Amino acid sequence: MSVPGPDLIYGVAGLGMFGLGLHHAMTAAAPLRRVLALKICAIGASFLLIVAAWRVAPGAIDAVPHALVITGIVVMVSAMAVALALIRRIRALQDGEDTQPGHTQAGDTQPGHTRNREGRQ
Amino acid sequence: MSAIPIPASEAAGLALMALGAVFFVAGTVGMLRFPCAVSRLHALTKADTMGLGLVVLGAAVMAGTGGAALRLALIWICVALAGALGAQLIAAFVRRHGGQWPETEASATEMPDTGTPEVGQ
Amino acid sequence: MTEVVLLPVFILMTSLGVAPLIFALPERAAGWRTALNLGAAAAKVALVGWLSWKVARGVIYEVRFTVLPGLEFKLQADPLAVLFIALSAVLWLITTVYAVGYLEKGPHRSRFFGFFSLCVAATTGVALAGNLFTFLIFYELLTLATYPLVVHRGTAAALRAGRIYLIYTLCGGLVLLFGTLWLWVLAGTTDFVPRGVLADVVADAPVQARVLFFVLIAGLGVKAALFPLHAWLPIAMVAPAPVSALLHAVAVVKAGAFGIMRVVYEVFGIDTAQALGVTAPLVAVAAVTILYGSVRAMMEDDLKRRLAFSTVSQVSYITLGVALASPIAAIGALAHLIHQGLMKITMFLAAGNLAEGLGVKSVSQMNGVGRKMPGTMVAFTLALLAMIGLPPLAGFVSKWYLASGGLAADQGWVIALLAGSSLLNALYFLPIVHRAWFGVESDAPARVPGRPRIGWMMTAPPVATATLVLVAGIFANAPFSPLEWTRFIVALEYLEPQP
Amino acid sequence: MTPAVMDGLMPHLIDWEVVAIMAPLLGALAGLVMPRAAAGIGIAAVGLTTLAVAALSWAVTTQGARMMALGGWGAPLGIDLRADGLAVMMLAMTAGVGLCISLSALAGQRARPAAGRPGVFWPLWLLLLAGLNGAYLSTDLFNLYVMLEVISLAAVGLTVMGGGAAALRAGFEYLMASMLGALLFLLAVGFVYLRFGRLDLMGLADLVTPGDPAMAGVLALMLVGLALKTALFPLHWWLPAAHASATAPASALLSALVVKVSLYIVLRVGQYLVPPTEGLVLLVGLAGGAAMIWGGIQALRAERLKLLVAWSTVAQIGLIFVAFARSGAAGTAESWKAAALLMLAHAVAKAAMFLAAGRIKDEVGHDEIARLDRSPVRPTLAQFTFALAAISLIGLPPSIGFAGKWLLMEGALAAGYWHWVALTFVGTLLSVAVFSRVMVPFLRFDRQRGPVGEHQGWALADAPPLVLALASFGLGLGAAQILTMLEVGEPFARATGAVLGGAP
Amino acid sequence: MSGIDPMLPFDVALALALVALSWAVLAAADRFAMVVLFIVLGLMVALAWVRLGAPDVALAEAAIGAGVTGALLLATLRHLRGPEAAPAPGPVRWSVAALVAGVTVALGAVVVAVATAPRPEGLAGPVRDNLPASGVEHAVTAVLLNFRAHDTLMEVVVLLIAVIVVWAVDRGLAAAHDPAAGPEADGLGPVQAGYARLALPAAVVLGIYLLWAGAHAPGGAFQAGAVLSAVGIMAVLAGRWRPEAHHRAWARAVFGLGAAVFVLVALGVGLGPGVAYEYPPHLAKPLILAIEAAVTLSIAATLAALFFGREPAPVSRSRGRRP
Repeated sequence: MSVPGPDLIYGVAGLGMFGLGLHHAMTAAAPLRRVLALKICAIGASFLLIVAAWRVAPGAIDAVPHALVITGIVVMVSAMAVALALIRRIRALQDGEDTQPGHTQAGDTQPGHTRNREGRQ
Repeated sequence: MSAIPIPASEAAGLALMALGAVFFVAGTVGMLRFPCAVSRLHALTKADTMGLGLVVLGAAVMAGTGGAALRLALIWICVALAGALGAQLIAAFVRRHGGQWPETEASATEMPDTGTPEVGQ
Repeated sequence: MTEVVLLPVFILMTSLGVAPLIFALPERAAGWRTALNLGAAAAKVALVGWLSWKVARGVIYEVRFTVLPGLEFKLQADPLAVLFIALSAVLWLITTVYAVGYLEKGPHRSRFFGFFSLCVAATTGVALAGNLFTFLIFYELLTLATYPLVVHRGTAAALRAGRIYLIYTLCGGLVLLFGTLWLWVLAGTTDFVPRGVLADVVADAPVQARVLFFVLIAGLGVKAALFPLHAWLPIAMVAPAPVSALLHAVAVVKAGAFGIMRVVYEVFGIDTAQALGVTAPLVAVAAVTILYGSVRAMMEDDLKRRLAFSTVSQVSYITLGVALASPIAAIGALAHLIHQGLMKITMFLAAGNLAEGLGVKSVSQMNGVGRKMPGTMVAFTLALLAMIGLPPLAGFVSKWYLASGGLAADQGWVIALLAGSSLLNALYFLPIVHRAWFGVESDAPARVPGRPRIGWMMTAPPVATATLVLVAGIFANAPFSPLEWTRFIVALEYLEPQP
Repeated sequence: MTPAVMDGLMPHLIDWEVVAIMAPLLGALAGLVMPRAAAGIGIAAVGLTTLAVAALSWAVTTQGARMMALGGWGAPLGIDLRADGLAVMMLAMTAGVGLCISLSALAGQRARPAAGRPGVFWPLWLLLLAGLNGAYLSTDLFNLYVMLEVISLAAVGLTVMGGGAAALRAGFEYLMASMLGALLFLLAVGFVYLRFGRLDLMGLADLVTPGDPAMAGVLALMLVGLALKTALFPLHWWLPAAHASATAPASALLSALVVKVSLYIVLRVGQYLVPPTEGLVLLVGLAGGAAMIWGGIQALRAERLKLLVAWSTVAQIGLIFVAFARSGAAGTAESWKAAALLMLAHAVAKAAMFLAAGRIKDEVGHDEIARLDRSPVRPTLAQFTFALAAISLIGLPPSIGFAGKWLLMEGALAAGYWHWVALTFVGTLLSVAVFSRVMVPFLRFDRQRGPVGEHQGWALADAPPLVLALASFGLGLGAAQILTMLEVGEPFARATGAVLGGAP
Repeated sequence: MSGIDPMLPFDVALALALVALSWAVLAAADRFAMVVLFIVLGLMVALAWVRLGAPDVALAEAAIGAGVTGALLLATLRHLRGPEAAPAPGPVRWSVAALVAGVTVALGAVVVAVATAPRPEGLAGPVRDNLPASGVEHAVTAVLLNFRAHDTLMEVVVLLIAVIVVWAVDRGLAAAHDPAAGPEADGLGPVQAGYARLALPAAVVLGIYLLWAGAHAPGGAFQAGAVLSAVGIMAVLAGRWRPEAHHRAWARAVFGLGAAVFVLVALGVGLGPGVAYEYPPHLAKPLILAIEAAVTLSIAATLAALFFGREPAPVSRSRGRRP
């Protein structure tokens, strides 16, 4: 086995992160931990693409995987934002602090009349 | 390492960076060893900003061109500003929690009795 | 020559097309609904008359279009189909009249008549099917259309009976589906061809052909109420009278028998089946069913259950005739298809009248009903006597041909079987006749107050069918009589000179 | 851009593929900016998309498969949109079923504006439609990944739009599962790029050597990811809660359309990338069989109507995978057609069933199966639609579900795989039991409080589900034409050698 | 072996650090520690991207992966007090997780097999040849906005969906948990205000520079969008600007702006001789820059809106977003 180049090191590290993230994403109890596990999986998958870009030729790096990973990052942040919003909403419903189950305003037609209590600060 | 001739500017740059690294190490040791939260803040902000200044200087020397030096300086200023703001906010948080970094995670995020909203940073 | 004229489609549409209209009619539009129903029924009888006149001329109508690559939806009006359509069209007209009277002020009548005409459409489709694939489509549609009728009353008992009915008939349908699929994979086609299509397949895979035969017969046997698969028929008697009359005496049960006929004659071909040796077990099963049905009928006190068990045994006459593999027996079987229909529907309509008019549901309560409802009881008695096999009536004709067919196929014991079953028929039908006319009249008043008066719409149909039984028996040799028509069909199947 | 004007004149000149993707996108943007007019814009956009898809399918059926290189760059560098028989069928299915669901949603929202939340439903549904059309036309692996993400997030949005705690929890679980599936797919895309340096399916099909162990691993990873997204048996835990707790039009969209994308991609991967090995096909078939049985059992135990319908989706997905695996690895060249037909059948019938269930819930007020017969209100038309849809899902003739099951069993019998035929029968019997459980309260009239009214519960919103239910019978009779359309662009000719199949 | 690669120790150290940090994040007991470790992990990954020769990705990872995501996580932490209520998934989930993790580890072997396989030449060649015709000098921006423009459009659509869903979901949330409650109360107004006065204008300039530099150097719409969203978040946190209810219509317009411009340009060029997305050569650069500017604005507004989560409710003194 020749001396492992950076592509093999980071490739295996990426796969390790993917395995870790995958396992915790499915078995973690805390919703926040599952969301982070997913992001770690995404990072692991991105490693493969960036390593593929690097392997092409050390001089001329291939730009396509870079664009793909940037797209992946933006997609991941929007998915996480939705997940975190859901976590906040579920927790608020659980704690019963929230006063209405979420569909008080009929779409966006009439101006909101959210009867949420005045902020406690 | 084979003794390849290193140009003077690179040698000076490397020396400055080595010095900067020493300050970083000092800052980290300070953070680990100092007893209370506020003193750890000192170690971090002051030592690391100084260390970064030296590294930036070394990089500017190695880079040689004025434009690069200006950009590196800009980086240093931004980090310094952010460090200062961060330190102020963390110090205010610590002061509100009676001088000690709250142990349990629950108390860390829940509103202290003084009713002042805490901004997690 | 096959003339691609859409006559079969028109016949099918008279009931299939009318159903959605009836569904859409609001409940109170009774007038419209009755007009629509009777109009459709009359139109269908007229069209069938025209069709039989043309088919008698040798014209074969055919409509086909491909549903799946290599598979066609094919409607074909050959003489065998016309026989069955004629029966269902005439009896549908009569039963509609009866149903209108029977369900005078009941709930959900639009739904009832909608599914009623859907069911007749399915029966017509079963008759007109040109290949086993189309037959299967209408066979399943028949199940789905009859289920809401069986559970029409909506009571827990009706729904429980409906569930059993559905389990039996749907499983039968799925077994038939498997059989059709296997036939298609083996023979490459599911078409009904007078001499059968499986001659070459039987040659190279006799075992598979034999198993395929029994799978198909099992699938059809459920609806033909063969012995182990008949249990749903008595249970489904919980349905209203017109339903049990038309469906369980004519449509559903006859569809099964008709399917067996198609499989034996036009999928396997009678001589291939005989060569394969599958007809013998079929005869045995038919015989067992005949005896079993009669014995159970004797033990039943409830009138409709007794009639149901008698249907189980009577339908097996047809299967017996088909499986006896002799032209005369075949004539007997086909004739019995018609005659049994006429007789049985008279009995069920009469039983309906008794239940509605006098609240008489079991045989033991029938003392002296003859005087209370003379018209119905005359028709009822006539049908009973015909069923037993008294000479001038229709029952005797078909039994006579079945017996002589058995003799021709040197199956002597068939005569003994028929004689025995006639005796059994007598044993469970004559007490009814006796009680009705000579029974000591209990103090029950002539008309039970609160019971609706039995209008003409409920007494005329059984009388009409009873006269048909009489006519079919006496004028058996008339040009368009059922017997004559069956000779014409059998000639086609066997292509031998008239016996 | 005036696609409508030049509709019939020069179908081949207009890039209908681009219109099919961009029209719903523009509609969504307009709906977002003007929430009050969201419903009107929504219906117009869906209508326009249906028109574009109709023109596209006319062009493909008459002139054969169409390939379009976006930006003019060509396969390896740019992204190509290809419309062949399979893609066009899926597009037509999505457009047709989507139009009916939109009309039903419109009628529903007019009756109950608060629950329908038009301001959120229409933009999300149109973005979902853009994602679906994009996925069916795309031939690039990473583009498929991004389309899967668009569809997943929009679907989660539709799930949680209902607002209840159950909907939110189910939505979160759905999001986690579909993100995980997408990431497994992304990892597989990474491997493919690491191995071959290109991402376009058509190009990869020539580079891939069938026996390659690496590609077998990649295919396994993709299958696991896609199975998670389409809720194949062991990975189905998220589907019932998500589809049952969403609002009626949303759950119809989820169950009928969203689940199909991953199935479509499984077909494409099996066709272009690497033909599945015997073991993998058997595994997929067994998982499908287990899904049919487990889905059936759970549906029997479900108390609520929508939960029962959701569990029957799990069972039907299993059936579609059994159809794909029916005649072994060599037979997949023919089996995919049975799977495609069953997908169409399930989409049409399930959309009708969910809309009908929604109607019943609106009229009766609750959807607990046991107490359905207690209310005097009987939405007879919705119940009739539910029954028709059930007939197609069970697979009784002459529905298209029957045509699909016939193809499945015929191929299995011809290939001598009897176990798949037996499994299908068990599945059919289970679904008969499940749906007859719902029919009994419909036909029971001895326990309701008060007399049953005259034709109660009929409304305009009943029309779309009835049209869909009747369509599943019309399509059943026209199955031969659909199969010929699937042949256009012979999607599966290249993948596997011997074409097995008993069809003469 | 031409001697030990000088970067080998660094690579091994960084790879180990990454895996260790991932394990630490997933195993951390304390939610706050988990989030902080996650942000550190984000930065280390950005470092790894730089090492592997992907500056654009490093910028995006640091700005969006670590920055905005970290801010989102911290904003969510305020709601998650007390013990976890969610039940742990059942044994079935564990077995399935083991199975699926097994599939991934098995693919480790595939990586080794692939590593030793011949290196594919990838798409570096076609990108290099077509770069002059793409209208921009920087390869990544050319791929993002010209060669694979369809992907990028759909990516902007994903962001749009996210903000629609978040606004739909968060509608009912009480304003009490509004992270942007404003700093005056804890007496840090002047510090934050001072910082804001100094840093925000510089950050805006930096954002626009990033957008412009994208044409010929690492940078581009997404990185610039992230920086501008940070400016927006800081402006509202520091109380410099307060979004009101009537801003809602404007906000929706800006969210959709990026996708709308992209679609109209893609279809517009499609009307002409070429196919959709085929920018005429001489117009390529201005068109791409126009698209990038619109996309940057949309991303900035969307990411800031995602941070604050709820629509600016009209009644109470609640906070909204918008730079």
